[in-house]
Amino acid sequence: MINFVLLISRQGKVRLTKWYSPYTQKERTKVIRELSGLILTRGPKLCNFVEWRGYKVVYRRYASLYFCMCIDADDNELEVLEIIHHFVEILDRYFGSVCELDLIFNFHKAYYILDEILIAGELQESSKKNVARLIAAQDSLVEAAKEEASSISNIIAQATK
Amino acid sequence: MAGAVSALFLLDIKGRVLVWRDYRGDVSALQAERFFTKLLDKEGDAEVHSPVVYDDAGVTYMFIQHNNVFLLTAARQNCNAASILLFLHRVVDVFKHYFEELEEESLRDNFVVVYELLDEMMDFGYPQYTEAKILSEFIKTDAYRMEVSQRPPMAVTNAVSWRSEGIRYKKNEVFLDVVESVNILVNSNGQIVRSDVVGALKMRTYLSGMPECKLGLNDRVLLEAQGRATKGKAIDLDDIKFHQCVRLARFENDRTISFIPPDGSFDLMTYRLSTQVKPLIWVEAQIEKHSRSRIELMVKARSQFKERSTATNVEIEVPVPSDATNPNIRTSMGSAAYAPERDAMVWKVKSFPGGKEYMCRAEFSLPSITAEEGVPEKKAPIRVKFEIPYFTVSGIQVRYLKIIEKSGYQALPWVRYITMAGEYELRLI
Amino acid sequence: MDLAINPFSSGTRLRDMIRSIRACKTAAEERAVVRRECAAIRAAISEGDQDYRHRNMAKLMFIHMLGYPTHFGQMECLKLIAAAGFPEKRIGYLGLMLLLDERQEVLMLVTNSLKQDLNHSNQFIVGLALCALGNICSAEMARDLAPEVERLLQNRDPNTKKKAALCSIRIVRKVPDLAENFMGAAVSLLKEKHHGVLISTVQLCTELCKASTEALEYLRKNCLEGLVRILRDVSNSSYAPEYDVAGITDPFLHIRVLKLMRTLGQGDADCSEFINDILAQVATKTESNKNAGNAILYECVETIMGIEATSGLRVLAINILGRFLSNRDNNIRYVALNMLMKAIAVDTQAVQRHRATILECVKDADVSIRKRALELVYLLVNDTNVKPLTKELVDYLEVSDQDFKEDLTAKICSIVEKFSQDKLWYLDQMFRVLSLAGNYVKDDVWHALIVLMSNASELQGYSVRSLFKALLACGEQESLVRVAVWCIGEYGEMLVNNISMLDIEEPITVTESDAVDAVEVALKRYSADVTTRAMCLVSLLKLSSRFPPTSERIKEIVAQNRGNTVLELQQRSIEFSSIIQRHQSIKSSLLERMPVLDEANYLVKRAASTQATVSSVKSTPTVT
Amino acid sequence: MSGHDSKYFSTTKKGEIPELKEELNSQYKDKRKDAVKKVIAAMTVGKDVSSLFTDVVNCMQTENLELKKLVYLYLINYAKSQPDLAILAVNTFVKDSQDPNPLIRALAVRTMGCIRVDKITEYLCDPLQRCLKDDDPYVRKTAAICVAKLYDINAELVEDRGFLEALKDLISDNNPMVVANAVAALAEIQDSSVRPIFEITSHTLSKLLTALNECTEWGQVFILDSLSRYKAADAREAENIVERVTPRLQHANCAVVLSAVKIILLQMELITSTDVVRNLCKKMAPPLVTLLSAEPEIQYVALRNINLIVQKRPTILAHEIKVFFCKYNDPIYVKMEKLEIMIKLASDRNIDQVLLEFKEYATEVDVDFVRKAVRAIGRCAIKLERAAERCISVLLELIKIKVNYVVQEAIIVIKDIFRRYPNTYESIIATLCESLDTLDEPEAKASMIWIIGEYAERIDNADELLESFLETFPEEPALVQLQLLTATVKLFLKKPTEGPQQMIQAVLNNATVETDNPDLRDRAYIYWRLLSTDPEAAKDVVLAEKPVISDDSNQLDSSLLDELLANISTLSSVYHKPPESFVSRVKAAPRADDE
Repeated sequence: MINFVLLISRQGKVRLTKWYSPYTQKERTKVIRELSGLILTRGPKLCNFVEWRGYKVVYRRYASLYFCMCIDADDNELEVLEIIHHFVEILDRYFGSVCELDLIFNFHKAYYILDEILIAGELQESSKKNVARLIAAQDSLVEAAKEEASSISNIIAQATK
Repeated sequence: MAGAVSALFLLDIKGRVLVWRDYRGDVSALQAERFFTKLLDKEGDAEVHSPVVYDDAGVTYMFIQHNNVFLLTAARQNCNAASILLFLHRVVDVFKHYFEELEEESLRDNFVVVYELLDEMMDFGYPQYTEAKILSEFIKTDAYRMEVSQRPPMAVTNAVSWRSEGIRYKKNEVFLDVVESVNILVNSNGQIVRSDVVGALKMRTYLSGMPECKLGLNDRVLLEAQGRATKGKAIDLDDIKFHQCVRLARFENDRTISFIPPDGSFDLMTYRLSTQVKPLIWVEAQIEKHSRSRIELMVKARSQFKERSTATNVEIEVPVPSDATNPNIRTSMGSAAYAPERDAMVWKVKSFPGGKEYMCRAEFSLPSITAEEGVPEKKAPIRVKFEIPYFTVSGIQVRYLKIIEKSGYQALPWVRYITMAGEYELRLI
Repeated sequence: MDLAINPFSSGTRLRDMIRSIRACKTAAEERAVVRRECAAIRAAISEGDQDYRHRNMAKLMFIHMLGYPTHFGQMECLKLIAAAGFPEKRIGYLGLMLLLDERQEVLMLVTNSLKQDLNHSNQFIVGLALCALGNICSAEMARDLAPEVERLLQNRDPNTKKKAALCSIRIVRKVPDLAENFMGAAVSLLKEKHHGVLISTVQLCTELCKASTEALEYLRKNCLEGLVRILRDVSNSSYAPEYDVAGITDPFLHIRVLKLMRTLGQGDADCSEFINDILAQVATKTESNKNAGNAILYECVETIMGIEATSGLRVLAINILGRFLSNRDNNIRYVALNMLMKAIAVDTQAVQRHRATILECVKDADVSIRKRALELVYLLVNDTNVKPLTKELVDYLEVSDQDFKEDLTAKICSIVEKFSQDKLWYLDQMFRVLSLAGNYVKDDVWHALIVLMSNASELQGYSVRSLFKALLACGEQESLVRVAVWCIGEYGEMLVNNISMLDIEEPITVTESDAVDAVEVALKRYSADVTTRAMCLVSLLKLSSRFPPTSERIKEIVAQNRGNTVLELQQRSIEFSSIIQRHQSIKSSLLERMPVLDEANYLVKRAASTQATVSSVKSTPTVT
Repeated sequence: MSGHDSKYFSTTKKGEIPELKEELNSQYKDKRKDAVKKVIAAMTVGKDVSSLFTDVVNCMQTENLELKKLVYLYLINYAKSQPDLAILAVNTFVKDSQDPNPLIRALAVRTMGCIRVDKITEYLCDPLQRCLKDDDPYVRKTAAICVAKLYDINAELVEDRGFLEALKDLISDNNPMVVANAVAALAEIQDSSVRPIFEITSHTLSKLLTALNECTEWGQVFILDSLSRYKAADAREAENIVERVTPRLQHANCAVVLSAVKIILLQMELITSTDVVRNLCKKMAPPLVTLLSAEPEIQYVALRNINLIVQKRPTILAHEIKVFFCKYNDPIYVKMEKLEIMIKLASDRNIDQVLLEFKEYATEVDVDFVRKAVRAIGRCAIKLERAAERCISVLLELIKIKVNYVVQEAIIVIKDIFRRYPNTYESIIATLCESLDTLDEPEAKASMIWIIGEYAERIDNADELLESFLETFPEEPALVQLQLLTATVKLFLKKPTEGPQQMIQAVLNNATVETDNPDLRDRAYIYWRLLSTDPEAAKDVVLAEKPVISDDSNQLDSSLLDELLANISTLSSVYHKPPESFVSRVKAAPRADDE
C-alpha cells in the first residue's frame, strides 16, 4: 500500500502531501525533512528508490518537482513509478501543460485529482480518461452551484433595489 | 598561531551554494553543501546550532545568517574564530553597501561584483580589507563601471585606511548623536535582575580634506586628570570602545579622543554604564486564564522619570496564546491591538510624560480544540520600546568637538541626545 | 441583507495569500504572514462567517501543508460537510482528510453526515463520502458504516463500486473480523468489465486474504478462474488507447492480478498448477524494453517464486532475473537485487552465479543499490566463498562513505562470525575491522570477539600482541581500544613474554611498563568514553597483579579517580585502590584468569537472538 | 527511466556549451566579455564548463580589468583539472605582473599563487621576487601572502629562492599593512615547519608593537595572534608588552579585543607584582562584559573563551554574573554557554538570585536547556556548601511538577549531591523513591539504583526496590547493569539475610554466565571471588569510605587549560580541545567530486 504521497520542489518546498497512514503533525514534519534530505541530494543517474525506516520511497523528478510515494517493502517499485507518471499525465491534461505554479495556486485541484486515483493508499482507476471525466463532472457541478448562487443574489439585489 | 579559512560560501536558505570562493583548494563545495544542508535538515532551524561546527573529517564550518542567505566559511586550520565570524558580518555590511540589501536575489544579480569583492576582502583565507566606502572607489557595480582601469586608492594600504584623500564639501558639517539604550531584565518576582545602559556616539561627517578631530566629554577620569572641578557633572564610563580611527594609545595616555574621521556615518565610540538605574517605564501585568475558553489581561504602565521629559513611541508588547481570537481591548491612553504575527497584544502610547500611569485591559477567547501535541507555549516576556529625546541616563555631555584641517575651514558640530529602550524585558509570572 | 464586511475575513483571496507567503524571504517572515492569516480566519470562524467559509478552508489547507497548527479550523470541516451543496461538501471533505486523521476525537462527529452522504442520491456526493471514509476512518467508524459500504458495492454506478471496494479495504484493515462480510460481493464484482472496478476488487480480495484464512479459502475456490480470465484478456488485448502504457494494456491490472494470484497460489499446489500456464505466458510474452513491461515481469517473477511453480517456470523466472541484473538501468538492477533475495530460497545455485556482479553492486555509487547488494551478499556467503568475499568487503571498508560504514561493519562482523571455523582468520579479520572502523562496531560484536578469543587459548598470545600494535596505531577507534585494553589486562604476561608465538609472527619487545603505559594513555585519552575508561581501570588492576613491580605506579593512576564525579569510575577507583593497598594477599586470587564463557552454548544462544532481531527488523511480511 | 519526463514541468535549454564557445571566440569585445560572464555564471551554479578552457584563456589578454578578473577567476577554478592548458596562461601572468597599474600587478601575483599546478609555480618565482620589492605597498602586501601560498605548494622552492628572508625583511616595511600580512604569512609557514623560521626577537617585537597602532583591524589580529608565541624575558618586558597591548581593549573590533586579552593573560603569568595583576584583571573585565553585546555568533565565541578565562582567573568576572543571565531572544547555543558560566561564577553571595534564574529556565520549552538548568542547580549545590540546602529545595520543588525529564535529571544530580555531602540530605530519599516507576533513562535509573544500594541500611524496603529492577536485568544497558550489580553486593553486605542472598546469587549469575559483556563479567567475578574468599575484606573494599567528589565546575586540567588560553579566540578555545586534535593538514584535496 502507499503510505503517503509527497510532492516536493527542488528548493525543498512542500507542494502536496497526502497521508494514508496516521502520522502526527510532528512526525509529518520530520518525515518530510528527512526525505527531502535523502532525495533532493541524490544524483540524476541513481535509481529512483530510497530505503527508509523499513519502507521504500519511490520518487520521480519532473523538472523542479519531485513526486514521492512511500510504499511497503514488498510492493512493486516499478509499478509505483508508473502510478506517479499516471498522476502526472492526468495533471498535465487537466491543467493543460502543467507547471509548478498550477500546483501551488490550485493545490486543492491536485488533491481532487489524486482522490480519484488513490483511495486507502491503493489504486482506484487506470484510465486517465475516466479520471478526467469524473473531475470535469464534479467541476461543472460546482460551477452550476456558483451560477445558481449568483443568480439568486442577483434576484435579491433586483428585488431590494 | 596562524590560521586561515579555506573557502567562503554564500548559501541559500536551504543551504545550497549560490556563490563560493575557494581560497586554498583544500575543501570541497559538494562536501560543504552536503554537510550544511544536513545540519539544517536535522533541526529545521539554523538558530539551534552553534555557529561553529566540526564535521569529523577535519573541517570546521563557521556561519552566520542574513535574510535568506547563509555566509559560511570552511577551515582546516585553527583559525581565529572571533575574527572570522566578525569578518562575515563585515562582508554583509559591504554587500549591503553595494546592493542596498543582501539577499539571494541580489547575489545572483551581481555575482561578478561578488567575486571581485570576495577576492579583495580576503586573500588565502586571511581577512584583508572591509571598508565598503573605499572598496567602492575601485570595485564598481555595472552601472558605474568605467572602461579606464582603476588603481587601488591610497587608503587601502595607508595607516588611515578608512578615509580617502581629496574629499571636498562646500559646507563642512558634523552631526553627533548621543544614543543611550537601556537594557533591563525583570524576573517574575518583579525584581530587577539586570540593568545597564549602552551608549553610542554616532557621527555623520561631511568634512573636506583630512580633518583632525578632538572630542571632549565630561569624563571624570579626564577632568580629574586635568585637575578640573568635577562637581556633579562628570560621569564614569565603564567600558569604552572606539572606532578604529581613534588613536587608542593616545587615549590610554591622556584620555584624549583624537581621530581623523571616515567620511559619512559611523559609530565613533560606544560605552557601557552598569550602575543600576531605576526602570524608566515600569510595567505590571496580571494574566488570568480561564481554562480553554478565554484569557484576561490587565496591564499597568508607569513612567518613572522627571515630568519635564516625555517618552515617545512607547510600545508595550504583552504575549498572548498563539490561537487567541476576539480581542476586546480598552486602554486609558493610547491604543492597543492584537498582533497575531508576534503572538502578542501591542499597546502603543505616542506620548508618555514623566510621572504618569496608564492602564490597559484586554480579553481574548480561545478555541475549544487544542493543538495536537499540546506543545507548551513559549514563555515570552513583556517587552517595552520607547524613546526619550533630549535626555540621557548617564548625563554624558559633549563638551567640545574641535576640527582642524590644514585648509583652515570652520566646521560646525551639531549634537543631539536621546535615550531609548534596548532589550527591555519583564518576565511574566 | 446585511453585507457588512468583517474587517478580518474580507482580507485576502486565496491566491493573494499564497502570493504573499511565497514572497517571504525568511522563515520568520513567513511565520508572521501565516499568523496574521490564521488570526483573521479564527475571527471569521468565531463570527460564524458563511460567505468565506469555503475560502478560509482552502487557506487553512494550504497553511496546514506548510506545517503550521490549524486545530482551530477542524470544526469548520464538519460544518461544510453538513451543508447541502456539492461545492461545500467537496471542500469540506477535502479539509477533513487533510486537517484531521483517525486519531482525533472530533472525527467521530462526522459519522452521521457520512452516513447520510453515503445514502445520497447524487453519486458524486456518495463518492466524496466513500473517499473520505476510505482515507481516514477509524476502527469505530469502520464498524458503524460498514453496512453502508457493503451495500454500495452493489451500486449501479461502476465508479461508486470501485470506491466502495477500496473503502472496504480500509474497513477490513481496521476491523479484520468484518472480512467475511465482503467476500461474496468481491467475487461477484470480478465479473465486471470496468477496469477501475476490477483493479479495486482485486486489491480488496488480496486484503481479504490477509485478514482471514476463511476468506482465503473461499477466494481460492471461487475467483481463480475469473482471475485467469482477466489476466488473459488484458494481456492478449489489442491496442486499447484508454489503458495503454507504452504499448501494454493496463499494466496496473496485470500487476494487481499477479499479486493476488501469488497470495492464492502460495502453499497451494492446486491453485499453483491452475495458474502455471498464464504465468508462463505473461513471463514470455511481456515486452521488456519499457518500465511498464518490466514492472509486470518483476511482479510475475515474484509470483512464480512465491507459489508452487513447476521447475520450468522457475528457470524462466531466474533467467528474467539474470537479464534484469545485467540491465544498465539502475532501477532494474535494484529490483533484480531485491528479487534475488527471494530467489535464494528457491535456487541458491542460480543466485551464486551472479556473485561477482552482486559484489560490484556493493560498491555502487548509489546507496540504495549498495544496501540491497550488501544484504544479498550476506545471504550468499558460504564456507567456500567466505574468505574472498570478506576480503573484498574489508578492503572496501577502507574507502567507503562514512554513512555506509556502520552497515558494512555490522555485516562483515556478522559474516566472519558466522563462518569462523578458521579462528586465526576470524581474528585477523576482526582486528582489521576494529582498526579501520572501530567506532562503528556494535557492542555485541566486540563482546563476541572476546568470548571467542578467550576460548582459543592457543591464539591469545597472538591476539594480545596484534591488538597491542593496533592500539598504538589506531588509538582513536573506541571498540578497538576496549578490546585491546581488556586483552592487555587479561593476557598481559603473554604480551611481554611473547608466549605462544605463531609461525607467522615477528617477536616484539614490550616491557611491563610499556603495557601499563598503553592502558594509561587509553584511560587518559581526551575523547575516551566512560565504558572505555572503566575497562582501563579493571585492566590496570589486573596488571598490578600480573606485573607486581608496576603495582605502586598503578595504585597512583587508579587513585586519581577517587574523587571522580562519574559514579562508575569513582566506585572502581575506590574499590581497586583498596584492593591494591590493603588486600595484597587475596589480590592475585581475585584476578586470576576470568572463567571462560562456554563457547558452544554461547553461539547457540547468540544465533537465536540475532535471528530474532533480524526477523523483527526486516519488515518483509510473509504473504499468507 | 525518464527520457519522456522532460516534457513535463520544464523549460529546457540545450546546447549551452557550443553556444558559449562560439561567443567566446567572437570578434567583438563586448560579446566576449558577456560570454565570459555567462561561463562564470554557469560555473557558479555548478555546471561543468571546464571544456571551454582554451577559449576562456584566449580572452585573458585584455586591457579590461573586469574581464581579466573574470578570466583569472575561471583559471583558479579549472587550472587544476587542465594543468597542461594552464601553462598557456603563464605568459600573460608574467606580463601582468609588470603592468604599470599596481592593481593588475597585484591581481596577477595573487591569482598565480592560487593556481596549484606544479609547472606554473616555477614561473611564479620571478614575478614574486619583483613584487616583494614593488614600490606600491598594495602589491607588496599581496606578494607577502603569496609567499605563504607558494610555501603550501612547494616549500623547498620557497626556501631555495630566499623568499623566507625577503618575507622577514617585510616585517621592517614602512607600511603597516605589509607588515601585518608578512606576519600572517610567516606564522603560517612556521606552523607547517618543524624548523624555527619565524622567531620574534625583541627587535621584531618592537616593530610589531609599533605596526599594531597603525594597521587595519584584521592586521592587528594577525600581529596580536603572532605575539602569543612570544615569551617575554622577564616581568619587566612582560609589563612593557602588556602596556602596549592594553589600549587594544578599547577597540571596537571584538576579535582585536579577544586577541589582546590573550596576550595580556599570557604575559600576566610572568608578572610578579600582585598590584599590576590585580589592576590588569580589573581592566579586562569591562571589555569582556561588553563582548556580550556583540552579534550572537561572536557572543558564542566570547562565552566559550570566558569559560576558560574564569577557570584560570575567577576574580576577573566575579562580580559580573548578572550579565550572563539569559535573555528571551538569545539563541539556544548562547543560553547553554551562559548557563555554564553562571555555574562557574555562582557564589554564596549571588546564589539566591542565580537559583531564581535557574528555576525560571527549568520551566522553559526547550528540553535540552531545561535539563541543563536542572543539572546546573545540582552542580551549584555541589560547589557551594552553604547554599546546598537551598539548591536542594529548589530541586524538590521541580520534582513536584512531575515533568518526567525534569525528575530524571534531578535524580541524576541529587545522587552527586549525596556523594558530596554524605549523611546530610538523605531524608529526601523517600521523595525520590516515589518516582521510581517513571524512570526510563539509563543514567537516571543507574543513579536511583546507586542511591538505594548506598543507603540500603536506611531504606526499609531496599531489597524490594532493587528486586523490582532485577527482572529486566538482561535487557538493561550496561550502565544500569553495573550499578545494579554493585548495589546488590552492597545490600548483601549490609543485610546478609535470605532475600539479599538470593538476589546476589541471581545477579551474579546474570552478570557472569548469562552475559557476554566482558567488563560486566570481570566486575561480577571479582565481587564473587571477593565475597567467597573473604567477606570481611569484601566489606572493607566495597563499603569503603568514599572521598567526597570534587566540584566539577573547573574541570579542565591545568596544562590543557594553559594551552587553550594560549589559543584564545581560536577554534581551539571554542572547542576546548588542543589544536592538534582537530586540525589535519591536508594539502589541496582532489576536487574530483565537484563536478
